[in-house]
Amino acid sequence: MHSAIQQADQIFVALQHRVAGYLPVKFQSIADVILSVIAIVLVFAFLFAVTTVLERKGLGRIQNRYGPNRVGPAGFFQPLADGVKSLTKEDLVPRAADQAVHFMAPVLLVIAAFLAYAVLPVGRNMVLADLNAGVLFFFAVGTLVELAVFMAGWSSRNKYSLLGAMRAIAQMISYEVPLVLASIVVIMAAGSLSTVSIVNMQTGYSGIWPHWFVLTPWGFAGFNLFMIAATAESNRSPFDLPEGESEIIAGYYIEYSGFKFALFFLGEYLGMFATSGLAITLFLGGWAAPFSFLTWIPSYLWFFAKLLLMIAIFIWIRGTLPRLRMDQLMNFAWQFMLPMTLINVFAAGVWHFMPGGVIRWLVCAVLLIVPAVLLSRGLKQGKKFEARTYRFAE
Amino acid sequence: MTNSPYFPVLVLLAAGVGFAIAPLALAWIWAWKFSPRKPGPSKNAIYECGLESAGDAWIQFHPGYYLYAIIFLVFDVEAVFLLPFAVAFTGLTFAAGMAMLVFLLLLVEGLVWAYQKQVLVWS
Amino acid sequence: MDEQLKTELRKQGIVATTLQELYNWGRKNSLWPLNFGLACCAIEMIAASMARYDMARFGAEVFRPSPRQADLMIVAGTVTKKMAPQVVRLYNQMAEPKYVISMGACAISGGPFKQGYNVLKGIDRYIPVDVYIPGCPPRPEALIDALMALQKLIDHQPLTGADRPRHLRADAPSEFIVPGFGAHDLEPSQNPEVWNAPLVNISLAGTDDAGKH
Amino acid sequence: MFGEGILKGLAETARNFLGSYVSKKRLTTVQYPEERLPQIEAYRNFPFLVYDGEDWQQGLRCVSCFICEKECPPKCIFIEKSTDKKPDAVGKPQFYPTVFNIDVSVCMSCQICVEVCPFDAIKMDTDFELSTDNRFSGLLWDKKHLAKSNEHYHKIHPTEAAVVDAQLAAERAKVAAKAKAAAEAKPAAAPATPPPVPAATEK
Amino acid sequence: MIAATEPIRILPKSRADGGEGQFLEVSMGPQHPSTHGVFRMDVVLDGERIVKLKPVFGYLHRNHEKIAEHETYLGSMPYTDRLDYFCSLTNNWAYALAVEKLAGIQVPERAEYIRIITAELTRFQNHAALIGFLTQDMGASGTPLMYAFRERETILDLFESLTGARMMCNYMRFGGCRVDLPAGWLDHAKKFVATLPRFLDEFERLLASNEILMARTQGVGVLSKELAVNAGVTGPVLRASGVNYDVRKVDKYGIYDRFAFKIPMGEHGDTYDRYMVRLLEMRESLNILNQALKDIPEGPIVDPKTRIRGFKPKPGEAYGRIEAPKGELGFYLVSDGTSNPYRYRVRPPSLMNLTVLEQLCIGRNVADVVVILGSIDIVMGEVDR
Amino acid sequence: MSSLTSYLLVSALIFSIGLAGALTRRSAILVLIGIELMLNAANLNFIAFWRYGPNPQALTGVMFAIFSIGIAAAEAAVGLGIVLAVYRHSKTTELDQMNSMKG
Amino acid sequence: MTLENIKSEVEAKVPGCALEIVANPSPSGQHSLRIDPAHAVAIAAFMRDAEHLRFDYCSNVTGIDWPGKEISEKVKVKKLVDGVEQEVEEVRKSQTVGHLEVVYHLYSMEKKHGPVILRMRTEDRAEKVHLPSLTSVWQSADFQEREIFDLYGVVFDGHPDLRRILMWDGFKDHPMRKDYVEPDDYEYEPTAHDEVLERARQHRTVMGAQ
Amino acid sequence: MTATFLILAAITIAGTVAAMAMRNLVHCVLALTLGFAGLAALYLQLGAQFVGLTQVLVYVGAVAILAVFVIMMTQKPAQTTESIFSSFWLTGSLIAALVFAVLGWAIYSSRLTSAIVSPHVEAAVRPIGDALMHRFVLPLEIMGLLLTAALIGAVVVAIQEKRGSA
Ligand code: SF4
Ligand code: SF4
Ligand code: SF4
Repeated sequence: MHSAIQQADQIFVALQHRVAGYLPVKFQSIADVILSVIAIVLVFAFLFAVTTVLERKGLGRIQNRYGPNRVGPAGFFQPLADGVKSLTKEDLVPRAADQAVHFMAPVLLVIAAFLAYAVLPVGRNMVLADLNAGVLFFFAVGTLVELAVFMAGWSSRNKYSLLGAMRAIAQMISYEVPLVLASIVVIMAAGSLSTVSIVNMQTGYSGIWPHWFVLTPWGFAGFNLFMIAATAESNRSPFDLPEGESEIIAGYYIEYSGFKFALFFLGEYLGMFATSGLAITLFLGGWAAPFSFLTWIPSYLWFFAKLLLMIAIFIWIRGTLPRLRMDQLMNFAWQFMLPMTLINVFAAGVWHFMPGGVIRWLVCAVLLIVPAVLLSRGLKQGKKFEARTYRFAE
Repeated sequence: MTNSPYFPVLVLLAAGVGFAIAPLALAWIWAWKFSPRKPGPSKNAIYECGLESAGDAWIQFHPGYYLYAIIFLVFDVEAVFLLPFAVAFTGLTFAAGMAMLVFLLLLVEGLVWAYQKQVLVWS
Repeated sequence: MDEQLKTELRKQGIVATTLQELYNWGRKNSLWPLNFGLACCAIEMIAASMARYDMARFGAEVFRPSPRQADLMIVAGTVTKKMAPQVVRLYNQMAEPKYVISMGACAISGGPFKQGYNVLKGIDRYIPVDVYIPGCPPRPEALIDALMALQKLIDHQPLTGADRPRHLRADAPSEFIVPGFGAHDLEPSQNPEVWNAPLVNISLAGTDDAGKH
Repeated sequence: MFGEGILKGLAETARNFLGSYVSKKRLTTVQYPEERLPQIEAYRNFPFLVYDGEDWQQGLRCVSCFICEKECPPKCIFIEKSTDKKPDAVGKPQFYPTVFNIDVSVCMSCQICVEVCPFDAIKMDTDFELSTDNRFSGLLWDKKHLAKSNEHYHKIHPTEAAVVDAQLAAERAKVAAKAKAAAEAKPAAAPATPPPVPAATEK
Repeated sequence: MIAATEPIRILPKSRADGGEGQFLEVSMGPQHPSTHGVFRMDVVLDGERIVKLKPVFGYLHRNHEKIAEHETYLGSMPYTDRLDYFCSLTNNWAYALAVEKLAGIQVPERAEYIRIITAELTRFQNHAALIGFLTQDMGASGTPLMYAFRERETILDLFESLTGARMMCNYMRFGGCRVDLPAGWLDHAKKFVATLPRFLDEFERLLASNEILMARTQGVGVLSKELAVNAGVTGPVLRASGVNYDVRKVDKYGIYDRFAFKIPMGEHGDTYDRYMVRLLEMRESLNILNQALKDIPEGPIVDPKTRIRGFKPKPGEAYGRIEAPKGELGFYLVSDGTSNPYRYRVRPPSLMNLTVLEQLCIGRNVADVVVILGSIDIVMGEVDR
Repeated sequence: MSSLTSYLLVSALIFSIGLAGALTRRSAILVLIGIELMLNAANLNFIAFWRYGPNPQALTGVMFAIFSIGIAAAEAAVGLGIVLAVYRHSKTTELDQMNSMKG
Repeated sequence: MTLENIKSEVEAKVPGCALEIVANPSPSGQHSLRIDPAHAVAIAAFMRDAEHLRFDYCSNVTGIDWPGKEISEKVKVKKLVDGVEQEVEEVRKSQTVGHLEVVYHLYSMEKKHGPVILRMRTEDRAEKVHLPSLTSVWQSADFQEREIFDLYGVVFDGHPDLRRILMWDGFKDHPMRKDYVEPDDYEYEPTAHDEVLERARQHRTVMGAQ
Repeated sequence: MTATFLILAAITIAGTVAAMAMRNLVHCVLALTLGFAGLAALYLQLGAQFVGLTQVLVYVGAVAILAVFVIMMTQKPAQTTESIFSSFWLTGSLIAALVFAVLGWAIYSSRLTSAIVSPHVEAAVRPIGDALMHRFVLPLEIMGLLLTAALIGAVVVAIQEKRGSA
């Protein structure tokens, strides 16, 4: 690799070492860590702020309007204003609520959301902790979110928030298994739970095509399944039932005001970035460039470009689709997602034990498509829906 | 301690706590300095669409959710066993693969049973 | 923020001013309305948030369904006596600072329906209103105009000092009596803490001796 | 059936999203305080009183006949009649309102007052930027506030105002002709009793 | 003093068999994002399933009828605008029709055409907005609603240039209409109506075949033919249940018999049918509009004999009804020979359609309730009057 | 005190706490939780012995812990299911009352 | 199918019922049929089910208040005036008993005809305000009868859920009755008229006196 | 005996004690998750990453949620004011204390103190997988059987009433 390119690629790493280098040797590694932690927190908090505007503006554009465009340049200070407002807004806790738990819920949510970033490689050599059980760590931390949501909904002692919390937990646990199972195919191929080595596995190129896992049948299926499960895990539309505004008002955070409410938003968006980041890491080659001739662009830019693309897709979907109903959501999880992910694991195993070539592709594809069709048929039959024709009376 | 792979995680944890608590503290200081909190009987009552909330929200809940939790628990454990298998997969023999398949099939059997019993149909 | 005010505020010390500016800037640009409509005017309120008028440009499209997270209550439509307690309670349950826009004739005075036995003659009998928009219904532009008027109002509010706004005062109330349903009317039929109509009004003063009709 | 509908929907929103950068049809927002929709001529908001000439007090067309007050459905007009008379638009001496109040916090913009007024004295204004923070002083409009010139009327409702002006001119001509005829017939009896107040004509 | 909430205890705290968890008693509304105004439903939930549902309304009871009894016949016209505030023009028409029946007034032909044009435009924008709200209730973050309102705004522009107001038109008069079409209005309307099919296509692409929407609506809230008829349900909701009853065809009021148009019928009577019937009805409205805009004759717009002031119909009574976008809107007037009606009664379609709400919702999910309610299409101004 | 000892002491403490909870609480759910705690204490022992044992490469302790977690999960599922079933039957989760309702 | 036909048919089918055709002088020509409350449900059921009538759709149900009128008639009476019997004209005042009336507009969706108008009246406006509910025949009467109960005070016997519908539960009056007096909130009436003016003025004196 | 260990041990024990002693059952479960998390951290500290994270995944993510569900489903409308401890709490705690005394004494006096401290080891996931698929295949299959049985059993127990009433 060209050294200038390499320098650009590693500029932040170098900077970090430079800054840490001013300190006595004893503290250097600590400083290193602290610097990267600060970087992560700031970058993703900033990304959160930007995403909120982008989402509002993007939804606006989808809906033929501008969206926020007056506060600061092109409306980009909008999150700042919202932040100031939230900070200075009165903090209301219902009298009947469980005060301590009510306080801890948003805090726990944000902590859990942040912890997930420990194992996300955002660029070459840019990962906070290369744990050898990184993916598992990610999922383990993700379970804290469930707890936080439950705490929020339960402690508010509001009927709607309780309904929202129950919905949220049921939804999250139902999609957690598919989430884990969908990522297992990658782990099988990579032979490691370490996110860094998973990305490293995908950095090669055949010709100009990258070795991304998404470019295999099981990887493609896995990616789609993973994204569906991730959407559900991060309560995004069309799976945003726990806060289903039109039904249960604001769901589990109905009784939160001021900055605690903002923390819920923060936690939710951070969770969304984190799962998207994991999807990128697992299936989309992490920070690797999509084509071999584009490797001169620094790795972290690739990562964030992919992340922004994922966010855009999330926003796009949110702007289009109505939300599912609870039973449909649950049935989808257990009757489609779970079997499909299991079949996908099987397909990945078959792929592994077969010699390369077109046959392997075919077998794998058949193994996936046939059950998918059958299962969705089954789903449809359960609900019996179809396009209808109508008659007219004179 | 600092050379443990979990040290950065710890720092991140601290940063996360700080990031969550700091604005709350700031908000608290603001409230204390400028804008006093004014709780009141109607203000701090539970919100319910503008009406007075009747009855407690903490009631005995519908058990429909419970079955999902059980199945989730079982499959969570299954995933836990799958993970090391997946990691070791590339070095494994066909026989080991079969063994895992048997393990999976056992659980799938449970799942199929559950389907048949209509347990996994949300009421 | 106009110049004169700025210089005046400068006198109180830069810190307070900048903090106050930041505070006012923040809250005026993030007015989240309560997702709540009463009658026909609410449709124009919805229209104001739709593509043609797009209230979102001011950062005010985040209609929050829960009063805890809302800053602005747009009373859009007829407040009936049956609904009034709920409106007041919703207002009470909002977190400070909170603002009220009374949109449309009905919300201001009962409007065309003021003769009705079940119609409240103006929501300001129970809660303080910051901005009134006459009209039946006011055009969506009028709502945006009122929103800007409210922003201006917020911009002029000092953070400290005697004339600081209500929500910064420890002794000013933040919730008001929720009226109860009586046998013939709401009880009380107005809240004297909030409602202070001029006792002698122009037309009545004139009629006492004019003796027309 | 396996997601085409969803994809179709996504394509539709994508088309709108991208279209919003190129076509005004897909970005319909009118950025209100700076941009404004073209004023629609028929638009009405609140009534105003038309006056002719320069002096708003002298030129008021209203003759204080109480018809609008009676017909206004929410009863938001309040009028007091003068004790003396002044010549009206047609030149006949008429009463005039000493007090003319409209409570716009009640007015439902129904235009019935305009329809029933036999003297074309009250018309609908188009101003809607009326938000105020004081209901008591801000929304009870008195005669002074309500009086707007005929030019203003022409500006906001040109077509309608032209018709009204033509009608008034015809009426004035008719009266003038009558007066002339009367003067010719009875040159001796100088300014006779003022012509009777025309009964409120049905429109 | 009575407590401010009306404690309507509709059920014991837990079920009789004592089995599966307690019931949760929640009131949805009067301030709720998807009750379309100040409607309230006291629901009893078993988990998420509705066990019992009681509609509670009156939160927008504005005493329209009482006020109208103190008002002249004309004075009530602007109030009718505020009944179903989406469709002021059809309300005007229904009231005008009733008064015309009461006093035996004829309407000139041009006015009839104008009435039909405005009524069908009203129907179009009402249905478009309704579908927008319905999908909003399903959680579609407002996009279809925005598209619907985009078209609605253009229709409102037409109304505004004709009547002077966007929503509260107060346009029709006994024996005709208030003003004639302004210059260029017809061309403008023709041009605009020509663009509407494209909007409908877009709308359909966006939603009609969407699997989530189908799954959310098909089989949800099935209203049987018999119940619909017996409960007095009218309008698209009735026709979605497969009953061919459209006042436009049955009464042939106005000059509807001159137009060729068809009535879309549903078969299942579920939410999807109600949604599709409206979508198809919008196309039929366009049909009528095209014909009417083409054929509209010149002539007077109001019966020259009618009086604006001093209108005193002879004693007697009359019931006039039209097919409003939401169903049969009727006005029942009793005259005692004075200038005020002795009795003035509105037969609101929304209220009647609400009668079946409870039956449609029992046993369904909370999420279904808002969708069913949305598909019934109520406007509180009309329900409570 | 060596490291192993301290881990073992902690484990013993947790075990006793769990035992105390299981023996003294009235709520059947908490009794189950107490039992879970005791299992966890055993897990800590497994891991500690593996770590400080003679042959950490063999992973026996770790494997035992993993299986133990699995078994504990199964136990929790069934146990809590039984609590629920008993609750349905006798409308209580309190052990004392369950006893008294036996007859 | 004229109203007379219906009347005779109903009379044949529902023994003992008393029907009366109420003419409507207005150009609408919608005459109606007054039925007696005792047989109302049977009549209604017959109207709904009879093969060629099939009035399956009850469109509009409403109440009308007819308060008692003071009738003054001039009567010539013989009287002793100053000891002489004279014929004197005297104004005799009598109070008619008011009543509440309920009107049902029926249509047929199956046969697409209508309307046929049924009316019933109560005996007075105070105590004997009971009428049978027709909700069992047409469910569409449910909310409308509740509304009449709420606003007029007619008590429908046999109604499944007769509660106030528009006003709150603790409300005592029946506001649509002609003699209802609305509560007093005339503190601020800048454009008061007629009786409102009177009341606003009253209010002002009361307030001023305080 | 590092500071980390002490802190983690303290957290764990605090969590478990709270879990056993609090009045509100939901609080108990929340405290319990703290204890579980502390234990997980102890495992991590000992180098058993996989076990530690599994602990979080299974106990915090699943068992605690399950417990919470059961609590929600058996909740009493009114909080009881009676004792949360059973009638034989004294005996129970005595037994527990006795057990702790015996265990502690055993640990303290045994020769374990002289156990060799092996160099830093880590239980990497791959060897766990290898071990699982070779040496522990039989336990794995039995585990599968057990889990299936547990699933079926738990479901049968939990839904019996549902079908009984249906
Ligand atoms: S002011 Fe007019 S438009 Fe607004 S709610 Fe009242 S009647 Fe409706
Ligand atoms: S517009 Fe209507 S409400 Fe307003 S003053 Fe005129 S008549 Fe009265
Ligand atoms: S009707 Fe016309 S002339 Fe008569 S009082 Fe009203 S404005 Fe004046």
